[in-house]
Amino acid sequence: MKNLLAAASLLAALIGPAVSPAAAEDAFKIGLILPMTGPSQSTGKQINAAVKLFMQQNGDEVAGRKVEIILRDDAGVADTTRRVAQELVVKDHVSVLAGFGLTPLALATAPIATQAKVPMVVMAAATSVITEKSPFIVRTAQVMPQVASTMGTWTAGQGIKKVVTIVTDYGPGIDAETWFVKNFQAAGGEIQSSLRVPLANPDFAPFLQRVRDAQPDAVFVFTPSGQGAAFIKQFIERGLDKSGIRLIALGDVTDDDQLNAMGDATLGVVTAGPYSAAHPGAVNAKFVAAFKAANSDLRPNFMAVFGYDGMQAIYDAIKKTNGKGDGSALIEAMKGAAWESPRGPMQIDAKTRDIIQDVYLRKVEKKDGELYNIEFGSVPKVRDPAKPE
Amino acid sequence: MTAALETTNLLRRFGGLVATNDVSMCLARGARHALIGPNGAGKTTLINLLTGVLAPSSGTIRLDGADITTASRSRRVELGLVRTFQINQLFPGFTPLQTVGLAVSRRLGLDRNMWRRIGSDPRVIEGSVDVLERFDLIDVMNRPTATLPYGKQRLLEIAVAIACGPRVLLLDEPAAGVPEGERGEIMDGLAALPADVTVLLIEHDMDLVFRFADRISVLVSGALLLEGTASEVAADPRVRAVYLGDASHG
Amino acid sequence: MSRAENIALAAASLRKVSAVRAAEIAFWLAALAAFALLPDQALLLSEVTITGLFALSLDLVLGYGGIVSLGHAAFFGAGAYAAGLLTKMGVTDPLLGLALSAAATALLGFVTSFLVLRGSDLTRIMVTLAVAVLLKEIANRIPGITGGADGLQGVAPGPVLGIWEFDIFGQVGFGYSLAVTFVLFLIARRFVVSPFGWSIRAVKENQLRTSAIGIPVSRRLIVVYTLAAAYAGTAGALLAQTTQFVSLDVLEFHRSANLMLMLVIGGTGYLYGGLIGALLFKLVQDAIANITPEYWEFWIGLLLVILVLIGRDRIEAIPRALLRRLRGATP
Amino acid sequence: MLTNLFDGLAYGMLLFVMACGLSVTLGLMNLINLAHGAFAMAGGYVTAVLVNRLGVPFFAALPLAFVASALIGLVLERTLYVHVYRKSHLEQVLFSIGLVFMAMSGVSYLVGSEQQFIKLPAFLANRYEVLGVSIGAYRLLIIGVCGVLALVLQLAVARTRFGAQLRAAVDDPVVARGLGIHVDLVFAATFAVGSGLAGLGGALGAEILGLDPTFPVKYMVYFLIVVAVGGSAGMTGPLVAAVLLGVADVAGKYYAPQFGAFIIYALMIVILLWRPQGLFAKAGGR
Repeated sequence: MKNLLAAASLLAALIGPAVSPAAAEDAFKIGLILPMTGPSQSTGKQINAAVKLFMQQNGDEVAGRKVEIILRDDAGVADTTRRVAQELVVKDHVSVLAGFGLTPLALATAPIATQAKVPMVVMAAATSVITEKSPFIVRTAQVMPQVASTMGTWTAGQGIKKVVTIVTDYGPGIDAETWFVKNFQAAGGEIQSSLRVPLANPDFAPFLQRVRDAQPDAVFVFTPSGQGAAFIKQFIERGLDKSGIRLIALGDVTDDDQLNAMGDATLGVVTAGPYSAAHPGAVNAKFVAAFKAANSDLRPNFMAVFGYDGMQAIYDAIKKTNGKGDGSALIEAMKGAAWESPRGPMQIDAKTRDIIQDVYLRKVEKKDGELYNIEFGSVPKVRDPAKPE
Repeated sequence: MTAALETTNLLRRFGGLVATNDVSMCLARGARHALIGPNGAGKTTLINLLTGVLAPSSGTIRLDGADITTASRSRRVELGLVRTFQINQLFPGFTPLQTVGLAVSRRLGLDRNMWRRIGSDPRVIEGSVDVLERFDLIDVMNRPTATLPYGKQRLLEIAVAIACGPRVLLLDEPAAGVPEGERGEIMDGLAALPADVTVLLIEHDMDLVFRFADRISVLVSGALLLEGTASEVAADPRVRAVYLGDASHG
Repeated sequence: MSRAENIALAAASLRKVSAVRAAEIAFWLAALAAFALLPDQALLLSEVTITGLFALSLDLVLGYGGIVSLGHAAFFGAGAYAAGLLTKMGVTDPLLGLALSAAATALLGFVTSFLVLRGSDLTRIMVTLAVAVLLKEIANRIPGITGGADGLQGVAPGPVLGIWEFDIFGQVGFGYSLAVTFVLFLIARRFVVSPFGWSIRAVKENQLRTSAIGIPVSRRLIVVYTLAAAYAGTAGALLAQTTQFVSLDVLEFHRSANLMLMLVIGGTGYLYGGLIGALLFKLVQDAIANITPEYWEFWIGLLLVILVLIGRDRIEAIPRALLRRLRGATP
Repeated sequence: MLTNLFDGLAYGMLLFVMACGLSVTLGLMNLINLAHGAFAMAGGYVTAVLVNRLGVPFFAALPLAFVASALIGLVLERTLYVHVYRKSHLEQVLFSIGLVFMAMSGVSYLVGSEQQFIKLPAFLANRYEVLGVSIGAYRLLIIGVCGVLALVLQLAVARTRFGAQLRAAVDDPVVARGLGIHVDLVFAATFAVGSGLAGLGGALGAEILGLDPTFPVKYMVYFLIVVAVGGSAGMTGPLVAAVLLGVADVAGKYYAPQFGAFIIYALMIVILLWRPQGLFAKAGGR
């Protein structure tokens, strides 16, 4: 025991200098913080793959600066995200923080962005409130109210009168419920009940049984990507489709990443979402092909595009500031930026720094023997309805 | 003069089974009293009743005249009713000094102190050394208990009880499992018990019982068969029949 | 030997138990040196320190009281939320916030201690785990107070002692955490070598004997569980104050489980185990995760397996042998 | 109402098949094996790869999942676990969590971190209405398979020679060894069968519970609940506990969705306070 003590103190004294970073070079460093392990790891992996692809396609030099990505894992734990962000800022002197797989992770880090005046590009977390927490936050992901409200309005327009909502019981789920209900009711719909499923939930059966008992015209669902499949399968298994209940959802549920594996049960499910791998157009075709080629045929999902666009925003800002801009200049450069993304036209709101994008209505269909979310309608330039104009 | 330990019509049922049946015993102060009985006679249940592990179905227990029938286990120890165990119950990671020291601290009411360091009170040290010397454990007082020979551990079992400052001591088969060669140590240890401590010895070893006890109670099927001096008990035909006869077989 | 000699001997060997060893002084000097010389590592070391204090609290319960808990995050989380909410209610003085949070978690510890008095290791593991899960569910259900799944924001403690503001480099946070941990460590160290502390060790060694010498076992366990809860709560409060944020994962199962790993790696029952385990675990994890952010778990897992298979004794023998050789080389 | 009971029964049966091995290893070898869920995950992934990539029929893949997990269990038992039986519970925790970490990372590296779905034969998606109870074919299959397994296990432990040796080894390994029972062999065989059953459970459960690299951690707590509440004596305890847990969980979420997660944990605390050794404890158990 005594020697373990001595050894530990020795180690403590030695390890510091050993892992100290080399002096900062003149590279433009981007601290990419993602959940690479833990329950949200597939989000992290999609974004990381997209970031790599972007660098490969666009080179690692912009406006004379070499761009360097420092990838760190936070396992989806907020205090780790915050600590890692702080370290990236004070030790590695990164110019931009990016990533942020979940809402609390982004919220925990927001004060760091403000304090250090380092732009923070949110590539996944979708709760509306995030961008209001620091003037240095920019979002290239999606905003839950943006998608959910679009869905609410559309649903009411389809002659659907009675709906039961089922959402996962966490920030984005509650956002989705709130905004779907708000727009659906405003358009004259009736909500029979709103169910919330615990995040760590092994079985949807009891919730679906309640839906069956309520016999609504449609059930609206939001679950984080990964849980959607289990939901849809049990929906079918319970025969809810045959009893005339329509299934409508947000894009997360029919995640491109998993759609094929989810099987034919998903055919006909209608969702609203910002991106489909089947989105028409050359930009997306090129993106999907390159992504698949680089990742052993893995299909990119919406997270990948969010990460890809995040890099676009950063690269554009570097160019605009000639590689010399500080944090404030970079943020200024990102405000109002617009480009053609694989998902279609998109823009950063100059005022709210949040995303303005087209929201698509899609239906799962078979194309070339594979399942895709096929777009059949869209609402252009949707802002976050939770933020004042 | 009040008795040191007295039970009146002590009764304990387990469901329909009567494990202790109407036991009334009386131990005078300083007595060397033995309790014998064949296996399953209810000796363990009786000890558990006396020490508060079990509650009696009816009857009373008095210690120096005070009713302790419903007192908690630790309260009984505080009042001076202490026991040893048939199977060693020691602190394997403690040394004999630490073990006895803790018991002495408890006796002196210092065990609730969260700030003094152990060993800083001379009364604890002196008290511990007294006990360790008395039971010939002083040479091994700084060895972890788990490493001591069995006979020494058996002695420590008694020493801890004495360190608690008992007025009445219940010895549960102190010689159980002690190899022949270390038996003398146990006998010496028993002989070294303070004279003013009342002892109730539960034992199988008749040799030990007859050498140690001046009065003997015989328990059969939960009830007292008879009580008397060693020679009276030895001479009683009923005892020979149910117990001694039994013992000579096995 | 004479009685006087025996008494002197006995006194000396009892005093040795609580004597301060050179290695301990070296350990804390190294911690101080780390504070002074490694400003770069302040953030990580601050996290290590807080986790170390948290592990020390588990050591009180497990290493001394013998209660296996896989839900110790309940107290850590409660302390974190208490401290966070206090600053929002206007109690911005960090030390006052710490004291109040500790008191609140002590109360929680006292109440829940009655659940862990009996049962096997597995029973206690499950009961403690369930308490933590229930607390997390409660925190999730009252977003109006805790911020729910989004986390508690706007935690803004004032300067420490009215002088030092928490900075982005984590220097003040580290110094503050280290100082608090050191003081609490001293108290714990004194506590475990007191007669009361020994009676708690006795409970772990043998409950039956402990009650047979007249020590009330349940009451001792209640006290140590309550004290440990206060320590864990303080650690949680430190985290809330230094990171100025509280999220639901302070109550998460993996926090309790990792804590157990760290404590067992460092060794139980001598107070330093938690601190050393936290240091080793976090540093190794951080180092490996920086190299391979995706697959660090594999290597940590491998290290754990190897550690157990080889046995800690044999691993500890290596630095011992090295030290011996060093001493031999420079007599 | 009855539908919920049915769903809960299916869920509980599934938990039983996955957790019974854990219960036996704890009772028999006094081993706390937190990596038990990793064997269930192995079974799930073996099935997913066999069915989805190699086109093996689902019903042929199930026994293969059992065999594969049992083999992995056997190999690990002989090479690694055999060294930790005599170590303390805490070191066993350390060791088995280490294995869990390696398994999660390994699967994520080899197969990827996304959810896996096993392509099931179409008829398993059928649904029958019987006396007002709505019964899903897949859940019926689960109840059938797991029910038969539970029965076979019960009989195997109670009636066969191996079962007798197993019970003897649980009661007192030293005496059992003295009686000429190859305790090591009994250990290895039991461990392998327990792992195999977990694997089979993982394969069957992937459809309902999902399957991704975090599976062992997500469900470990549920397995532990089954073992703690059931007690480690025989097969009856875990079976009753698993079904109770399944039904309570499903019914709780149906009738009181706002308290969904509270119910099982609160129930567990109450049961464990009432019977600290579990519902069916070994007489004088530890």
